Amino acid sequence: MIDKIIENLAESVSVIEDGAVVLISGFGESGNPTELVHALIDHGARDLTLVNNNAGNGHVGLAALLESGQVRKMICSFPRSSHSEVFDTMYVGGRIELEVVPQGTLAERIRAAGAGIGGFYTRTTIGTPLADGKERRIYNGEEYVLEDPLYADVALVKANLADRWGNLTYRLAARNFGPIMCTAAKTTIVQARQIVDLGEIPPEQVVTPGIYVDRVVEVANPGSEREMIENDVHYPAGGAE
Amino acid sequence: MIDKIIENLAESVSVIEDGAVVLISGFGESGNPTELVHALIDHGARDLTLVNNNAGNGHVGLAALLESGQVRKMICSFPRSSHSEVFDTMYVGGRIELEVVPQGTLAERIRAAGAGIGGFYTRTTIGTPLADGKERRIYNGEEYVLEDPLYADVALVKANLADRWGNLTYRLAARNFGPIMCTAAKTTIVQARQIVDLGEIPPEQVVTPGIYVDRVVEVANPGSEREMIENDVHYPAGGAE
Amino acid sequence: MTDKLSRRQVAWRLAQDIEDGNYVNLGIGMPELVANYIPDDREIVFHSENGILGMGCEPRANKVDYDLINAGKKPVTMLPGGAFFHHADSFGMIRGGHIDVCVLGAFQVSAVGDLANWSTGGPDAVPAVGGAMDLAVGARKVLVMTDHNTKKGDFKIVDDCSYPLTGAGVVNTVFTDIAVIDILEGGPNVREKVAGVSFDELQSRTGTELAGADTCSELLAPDVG
Amino acid sequence: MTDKLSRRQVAWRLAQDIEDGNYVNLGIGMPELVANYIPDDREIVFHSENGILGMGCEPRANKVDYDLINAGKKPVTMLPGGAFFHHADSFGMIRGGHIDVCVLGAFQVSAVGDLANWSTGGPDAVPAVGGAMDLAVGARKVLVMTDHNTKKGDFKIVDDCSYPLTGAGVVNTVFTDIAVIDILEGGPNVREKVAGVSFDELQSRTGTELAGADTCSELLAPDVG
Repeated sequence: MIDKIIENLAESVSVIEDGAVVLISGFGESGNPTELVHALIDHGARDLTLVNNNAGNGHVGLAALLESGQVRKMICSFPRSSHSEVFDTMYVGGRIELEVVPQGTLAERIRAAGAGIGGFYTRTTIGTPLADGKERRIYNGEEYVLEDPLYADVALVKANLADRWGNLTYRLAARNFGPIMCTAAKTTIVQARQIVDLGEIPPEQVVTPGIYVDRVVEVANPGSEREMIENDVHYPAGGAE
Repeated sequence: MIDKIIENLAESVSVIEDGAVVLISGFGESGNPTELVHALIDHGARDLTLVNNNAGNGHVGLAALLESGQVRKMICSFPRSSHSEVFDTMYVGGRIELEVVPQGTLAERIRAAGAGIGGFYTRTTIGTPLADGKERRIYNGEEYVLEDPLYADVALVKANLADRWGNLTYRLAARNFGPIMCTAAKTTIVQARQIVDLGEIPPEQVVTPGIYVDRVVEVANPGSEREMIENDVHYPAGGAE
Repeated sequence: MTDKLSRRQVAWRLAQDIEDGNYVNLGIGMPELVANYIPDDREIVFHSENGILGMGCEPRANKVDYDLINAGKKPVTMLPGGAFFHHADSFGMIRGGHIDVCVLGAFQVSAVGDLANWSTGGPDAVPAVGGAMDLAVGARKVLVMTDHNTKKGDFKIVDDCSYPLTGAGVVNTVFTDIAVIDILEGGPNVREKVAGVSFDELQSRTGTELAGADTCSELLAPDVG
Repeated sequence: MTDKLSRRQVAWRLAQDIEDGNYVNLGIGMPELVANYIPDDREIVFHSENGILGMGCEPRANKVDYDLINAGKKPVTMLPGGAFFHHADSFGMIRGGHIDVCVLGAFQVSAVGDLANWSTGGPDAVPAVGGAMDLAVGARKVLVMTDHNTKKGDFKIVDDCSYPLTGAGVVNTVFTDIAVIDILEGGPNVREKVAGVSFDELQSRTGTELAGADTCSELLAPDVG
C-alpha cells in the first residue's frame, strides 16, 4: 500500500543530509513551507544549498535557516527585499555564496531537471553580464545562451490538499514554484493544509501527481511569515540573541 | 472587449494559409478536432505540414486531409496503425514526406517552441539511428542529443469547455497534446464541446489559459472517428471515389 | 503650459497606448499605476509572473488573501476569466512571446533600445534581477516608464548604457515626464513632448541625439493627480 | 516438468518482480497482460504515456468512454487517486526518471542490454517509434517480455542487435517463456529457467553467452491460462 503521509514535521525532514541542495517553494507570502523550514532548522543538516526565488525575510522561515548557519549557498533571482537583512548582512560579510539566476531561467532550470532535459537555450540574459562565459547559439536569427538543469536532493513544498498517494493541489497563486520543485528533487517533502481521502481530488484537478511526492505532512494552520515579521518573531525563539 | 468566439467552422479556419505548419491535437480517439480538420479540407489550403502523434485512420479527419492532397509532409511519432492505409499508401508511393520523432521529443519540441526555448538536450535516441548527425553533449556522465523547437503556424485543438477569453478545459485523457499545441502556434483554433460564460471555469482549473488561444468555435456533438471508420465514412462524401 | 507630467499622468499616457485585448505585464512599482488608467472601453488581461492571468484591482481590506498576490507581493483580486499556473508555465508565456506588452522602469535606455534596470553596478550592491530579463526579451513590446532625468539631473536616455544591461535592443517606447520617445531603427524619435519644454531643451536633457523635432506632437494628460 | 510458459504465465512471472508502490508503464500489447497478475497485497500506480496515472482495469461495455484510453488506444478506467496531465508533462515524467518500471516487448536484446523493438530495418517498412525510446532511457528499470526465440527459431537475445536500437544498455531483465535473465555488468545471467529446458539447451537457444548455470533456480508459474 502506498501511504506517503508522515505524522510529524520532525520525522518528515529527518532524511535531509548535510550538503543537500534544497528547493524551497513560495513567492512572497504565498506558498512558503515555513513549518518544514523550521523543522529543518531543528533537524540541523548543514552545508546546505538553498533554492528559492528570494532570500528570506525577517528572522523566520528561510531567513531563519540562513541565520542558523546551516547554509553555504543561496541560488535565487531576487535576494533583496524590504526585510532581507539576514541575507544582506551575511552576503556583505562574505558568509554566504550567492548565485543570481533570472526568474524564468531559474524556473526552467528546475523544470528541466525534473523532466530529464539536459540543458536548454534561452534568449534571457543575452547582452547582459549574466551571459558572460556561456555558450551561445542562433535560433531564428536571434542569439540564445545555454543553461543547465538545476538538480536537487530535496524539495520542501507547501500545498493545499494532499492524499496518501501524494497528489496535490495549491491555493490560488500559492502554486508558483511548487509543481516544478516537486519534480526536480530526489526527495520531495510536502506540507499540506488538509489531507483528504484518495479520490477526493478529481483527476482533472490534480496539479502535482503523487509520483513526484515522497512525504506529506499535514499542517492545518500554517503560520503567516508576514505576521511573524510584524511581531518580530525569531525562530527558534531567542535564536537571534 | 475580448471575444474569441467564431460562429462557424468555415470562418474559424479561414485564416490558414498555403504552406502552413499545422499542429493537430489528439491521441487515438481522444482529443481529435475532426470537425476543424474537415473544415480545413473544405477551406483548401495546400502544401501543408501536419504534426500529430499518428498519421490518421480510415478516410476521415487527419487521414481525409492527407487523402485530399493538401499535405506535403507529416511529422509524427507513430504513423502505422490498424487503419492508416491512406498514409501508408501515400508514403510507399512517395507522395508524402515523413519525419518520425520519438513521442516525448515531439511533445518537448512543441513545448519548447511555445515556451521560448531555443533547443534542448535529451537522452532519448542516443544509440539509435534517430540520433545520427545530431549534436551531442554529456550531462552527469550520460550522452544527450540536441533537439530543436517545433514552431507552427496553426494549431487545431479539441477542448471540452471554453469561454470568450479562450480559457480551456479538456475531458479526461483527451487533454494529451492540446495544452502544448495551443502554446506553440501563431494562431490557435479550438473546437470546444461547450462555450461557457467568463468565470464559469474556476481559475485553478483552467488548463489552457486564454492567452494561447485565438479562435474558439463550439462543436457541441463532435463525431466519433472510430464510428465513422466502422461505417466506412469518407470525408468529403464520395471523396474517395 | 505643461512643463512636466506627474507620475500618474505618465501612467495615464502610457495606458492610452495599450490596445483592447492586450495581455499586459506591469513591472513592480511605478508601472503598476498604469492599471488605473486603461480606457473603459478596452478589456485588458493583466499577467503577473508569479502565475496569474486576469488580475483585477486591489482587494478591499476585508478581502485580502496573501495567497493571491502579484509579482510585487501585494494582494490583488481575480477577474472572471482569470487563471493560475506555475512558474515555469508563467515564464514560458513570457519568453514564448505571448505577452503583448510589458511595462518596466529603467535606470538607463540606450539609443538602440538597450535597457538597464537591474543593477547600478556598484561593488557592494547585492545583485538582484528577478523576472526583468525574461520580460525584456520575451514581451512583444517593451514600454519603459521613467523620469526623463535622474534626481541629480543625469541623463537616463543615453548613447550607450553605462550600467549592466537587462536586455539588448528590447525597448520600443520610453514614456517620461516630458516626452514619449519611440526607439526606431534609425534611433530615438520624439513622438510627443510637453509644450513647456522646447525640442532643444528636451535634447539638452537627453544623452543621445533625438529625431522628430518637426513631427512630434504635444504630450498631454488630464489632471489625474 | 514445465518446458515453456504461456504468455499469461510470463506476464504473471514478471508481475511478481514489480514492487509495492511502484509507478509502472506497460508497453502496448503483450506487456499489458502484466496488470492482471499483480499480487493483491501490492498497490501499483499504472502510467500511460498519453497522460494518465492511476489507470484501472478495462471498463464494462456500458462504461466505455473513448476520451479515457491508454497508450494502446484501448478504453480504461481510473482508480481513486488517479491524475490526468498533458503529453509534455507525461514524457517529462518518463524522461525525468520518475517511472520505476516499464515493461516492453523486444525484437532483440543484446548482451549489454541494448534493446531493439521498433524497426526491423526493412527498406519498405514505414518507420514508427512512438514512446519506446523515451521509456527505454527514462524508466528506472526496463523489463523486457518476449518469446525466447522468434517463430522461425532465430535468437532474440544476442551479442549485438542487428536491428536498429531503441535504446543502448537500457534493459535490466528479460522475461521469456523459458527463462528470466538479468543483464548484469558482466553480461546476461540466468536467474531462473524452466525445468524442462537444460542450461545447455537454453544456451543453444540464445545468441550470446549466458552465466548462471550453477546458481539459477526454477522458473515456475501457476496455471493462469
